Amino acid sequence: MEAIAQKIREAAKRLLSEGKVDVVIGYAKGSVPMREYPYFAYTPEEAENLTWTSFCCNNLALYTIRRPGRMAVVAQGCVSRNLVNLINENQFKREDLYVIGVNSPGMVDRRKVQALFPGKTITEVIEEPEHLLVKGQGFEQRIERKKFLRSNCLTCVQRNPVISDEMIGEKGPEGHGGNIDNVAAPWEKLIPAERWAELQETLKDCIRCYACRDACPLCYCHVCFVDEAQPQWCGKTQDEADVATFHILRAFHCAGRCTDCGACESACPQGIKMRRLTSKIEKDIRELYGYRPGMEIGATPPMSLFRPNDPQDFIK
Amino acid sequence: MSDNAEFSPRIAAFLCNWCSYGAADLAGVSRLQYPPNIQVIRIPCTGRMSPKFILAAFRKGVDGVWVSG
Amino acid sequence: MRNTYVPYPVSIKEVRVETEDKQLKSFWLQFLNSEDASAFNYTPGQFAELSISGYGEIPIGIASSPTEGRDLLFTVNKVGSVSSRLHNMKAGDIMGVRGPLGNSYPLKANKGKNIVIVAGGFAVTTLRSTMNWLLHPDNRGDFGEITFIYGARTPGMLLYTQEWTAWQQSGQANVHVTVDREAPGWSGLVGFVPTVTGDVAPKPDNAIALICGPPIMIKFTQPVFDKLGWQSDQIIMSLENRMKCGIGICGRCNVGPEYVCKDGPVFTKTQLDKLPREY
Amino acid sequence: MSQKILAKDKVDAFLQGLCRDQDLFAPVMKDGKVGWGPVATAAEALWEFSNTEMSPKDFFFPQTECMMRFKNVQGDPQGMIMQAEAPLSRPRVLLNIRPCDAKAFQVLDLIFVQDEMTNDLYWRDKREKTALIGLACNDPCPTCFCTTVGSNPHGETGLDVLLVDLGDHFLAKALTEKGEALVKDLPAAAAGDEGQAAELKKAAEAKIKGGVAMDKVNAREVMELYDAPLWDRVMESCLNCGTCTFCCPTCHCFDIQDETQGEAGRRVRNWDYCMSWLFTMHGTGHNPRGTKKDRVRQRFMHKFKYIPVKRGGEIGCVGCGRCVQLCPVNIDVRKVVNDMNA
Amino acid sequence: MFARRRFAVLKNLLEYVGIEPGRLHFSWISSAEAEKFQKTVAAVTEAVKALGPAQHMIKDIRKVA
Repeated sequence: MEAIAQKIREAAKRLLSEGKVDVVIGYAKGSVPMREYPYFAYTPEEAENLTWTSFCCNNLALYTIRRPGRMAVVAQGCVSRNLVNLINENQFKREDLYVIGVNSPGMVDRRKVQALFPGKTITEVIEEPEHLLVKGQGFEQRIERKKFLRSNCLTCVQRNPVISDEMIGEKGPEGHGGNIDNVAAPWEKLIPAERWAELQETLKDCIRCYACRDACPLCYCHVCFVDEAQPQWCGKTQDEADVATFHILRAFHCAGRCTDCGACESACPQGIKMRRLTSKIEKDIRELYGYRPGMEIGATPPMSLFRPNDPQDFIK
Repeated sequence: MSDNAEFSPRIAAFLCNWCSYGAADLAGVSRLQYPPNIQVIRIPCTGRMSPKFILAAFRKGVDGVWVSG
Repeated sequence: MRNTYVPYPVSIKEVRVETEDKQLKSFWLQFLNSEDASAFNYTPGQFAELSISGYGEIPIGIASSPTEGRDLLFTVNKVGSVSSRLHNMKAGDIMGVRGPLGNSYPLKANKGKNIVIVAGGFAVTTLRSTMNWLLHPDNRGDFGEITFIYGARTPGMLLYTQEWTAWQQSGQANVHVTVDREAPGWSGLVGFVPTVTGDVAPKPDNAIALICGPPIMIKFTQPVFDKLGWQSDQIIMSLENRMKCGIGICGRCNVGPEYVCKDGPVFTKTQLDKLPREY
Repeated sequence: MSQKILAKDKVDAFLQGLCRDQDLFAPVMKDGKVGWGPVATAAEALWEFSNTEMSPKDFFFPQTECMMRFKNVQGDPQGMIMQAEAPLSRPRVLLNIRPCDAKAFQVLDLIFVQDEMTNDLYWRDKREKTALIGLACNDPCPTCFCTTVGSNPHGETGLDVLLVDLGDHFLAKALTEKGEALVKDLPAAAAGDEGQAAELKKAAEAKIKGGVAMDKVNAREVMELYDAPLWDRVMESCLNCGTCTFCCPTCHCFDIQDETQGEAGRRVRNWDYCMSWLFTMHGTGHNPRGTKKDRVRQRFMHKFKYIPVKRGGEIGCVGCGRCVQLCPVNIDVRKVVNDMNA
Repeated sequence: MFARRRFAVLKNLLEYVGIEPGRLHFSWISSAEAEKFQKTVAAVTEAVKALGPAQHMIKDIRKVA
């Protein structure tokens, strides 16, 4: 991955020194292991800090929203899909955006790695082509990269960028073999009471920090529904009804827009699996309206469109 | 629960001003009898309906929600 | 030790619509328990949290003066859910008051001085309290000249008309009341508060100024005082920030190291110059 | 104060004694995460862990806390009068709390209890009824920086008892009257124990590598730090989420809301966070901290400048490193403070 | 018509999280169809009655938090 990182740096330096863009938005190495973070390079020197590792889990499309000037964004499949979404939703113009495309090898879930070493502190993770060398206080272990992918990366259908002005490295194969429909499947087999219990179990650790919402490039409303006070749609307590209201409505607001980038789950400090909700919606949108968000510039979002023959057997 | 004859559900009925609300009106004028469990909320169009309303209704304690255009 | 989050129960004694747009109403509140009334010791410039069960609390400046007796006067603008609910309440209804909160105008520390009061819009509330306190026979002799400058958009938006008319007539204070534009039936001053202040030209010698009004008024009044030779420590302002706890814990009214609810709302301009403009 | 020995095979008996008339909580392993939970035996509690993922502040300042109740009955205006919620019924012991977290409570004491008016009885009640038995850190994390913000892996501030793991037994140092009562039945410490604990303390301190420098931050005026250019870069990647404030042992901002359900009503307070756009929003639409930069700056300024200015030099951070670990975009407080100090 | 898509997705989602299918009803009734209105009210009431009281989204503020 270091070879790709080097090429990203070169591209960024070139773009910045030629004055083609004002900023290159990419990832930089975090101060703790497995926590690469969104980085903004304004000068060729700053571009030296850009990196590309197995832990580039934030969705950089988020930072293009309401950002003036010309920007270049390092984009793998999901990020590019969100950029397409934003262009389709008229959040910025295609001309203002320069996409540095990268094939995503699938990002690694730091929680899955951490779970191998319960209660222990990982101090360093070294990237190898197919492996990660995990080091900590008194232990060292080489693990197979693909076994620790984020669950959304496993079910990814678009590893290559949908749009790119420049491709770093080669385009790679699509898919990791997982099927997103399997995420919602276990719930779909349950009876209603069990489903509700399962929802509570999934959300029980939620601390209402809204990191999932704030990390999501879909959530750019000026005032989010949970913040609305007159009327107040959602209480602010830890009560399960309030927590459920937040997550249900948040998931619904992603309908027809969610690209399953996994930024919400990666951002969550409590490791909540909110994809169980969004993947169900992704599936419905695909099955009912044959739509995959962010795959094509100019596509009309499915929720602002209708066809006379849309399914309506649920309406009496 | 279903054998509980005492239970009288509260149902929030969101009715479109131009369709079902008119029908409700007509039903009233025609003296048609229907169960008294619904609480009618008139909305200017079914397009005004928001998922927030449905969850808000459940949060307020209704047992069912009926949206009719 | 008292739980200072629990409001004192009060009943609404009288409700009065104050302005022509009906957005401002005044409420006279009476304590249900007399021991609460004696515990509620306040001075002009302080505020209280008005509490309406089921709706919440709003911080409002106390418009009455302790020299007027035990009942409390609040004038409330209808903006949010609590104030809207309050506007629908009537005499006899029960609500809560929590306070008194915050510091107050430094009147006792400035005995012997001339006092200039500049008020804009409905920010006049705590200054009404101040005027009533200053003009009370017990206190009037402790101060020099009292100048009261007050402006509103239209005559119908002026609060406490009866009172400032009485102050004017008593000759105990120089009262200058202005409205933004000419209006039928209005024979008083016309013009914005900063202009009127410039015309009145209060002298800085042995004086303090209490300024309270919308940010735009303060912004333009400031240079007027500077020009007249006033120093920052003579200028005293009352801030307003969003509050919840009112006792310096919950953090939302934080301006730099200060909490507007506890260390304020009254600050001298000298203090404010050292703080971020987060108000 | 006395120094006692808690033999490792006597821990169960010791805990049983504690449980008799108190509720006992300790760090436990829950779904692969270290969190707080009730315990009765030594085996249920964790004895080797870095720290809990979330701070234990919710024992004293729950994320959702009912403050008062009222009755929402038509025709009964008296019902609308607020009644304060009952105080804690049983005393509690927090076992194996880390010294940094205990220190944080003492910082919060300065804020929750200031004088007759600013006197949070909800906080005080729980503080007074809770004893803290700390467990010294012999293995601080790479993200720990307690020694540079006035705390210590073997710190005693705020604790009633400090346990130091000496290998085959614990040294139990009673630090307050409350602590003395808890360990009164334990045997006295041996001669070498204190020296051994001091060695471990030195070793633990030495393990803390990164840290923050505060000298220039302390010397600078509020406005100099406020206007410093660093905030433009710090705020860039920030999501304005509440993670850092919610995991923080010293963040204490809250919101108060009224809720009604049928005839029941309550006034409840919930954690709130300065990163939220809504936090300072006025009813008029004016927002004193309207930009992301304002809000990000507020958190760091509050902890490292405003609290020290206001509370006699006490820093609003204990160096637990939780926010460093949990921030979704890796905003490292150590880097920010060092930039402030640059 | 746009609403139809919203409802379809929402209904699926609510059923997915455990709100019983019979709690949420949609219908098209024109202003002339008073009889359909009458029948639908009866049907909706019956369906909800069969499910008993809804509990999920109601927060119990009486419990000690």
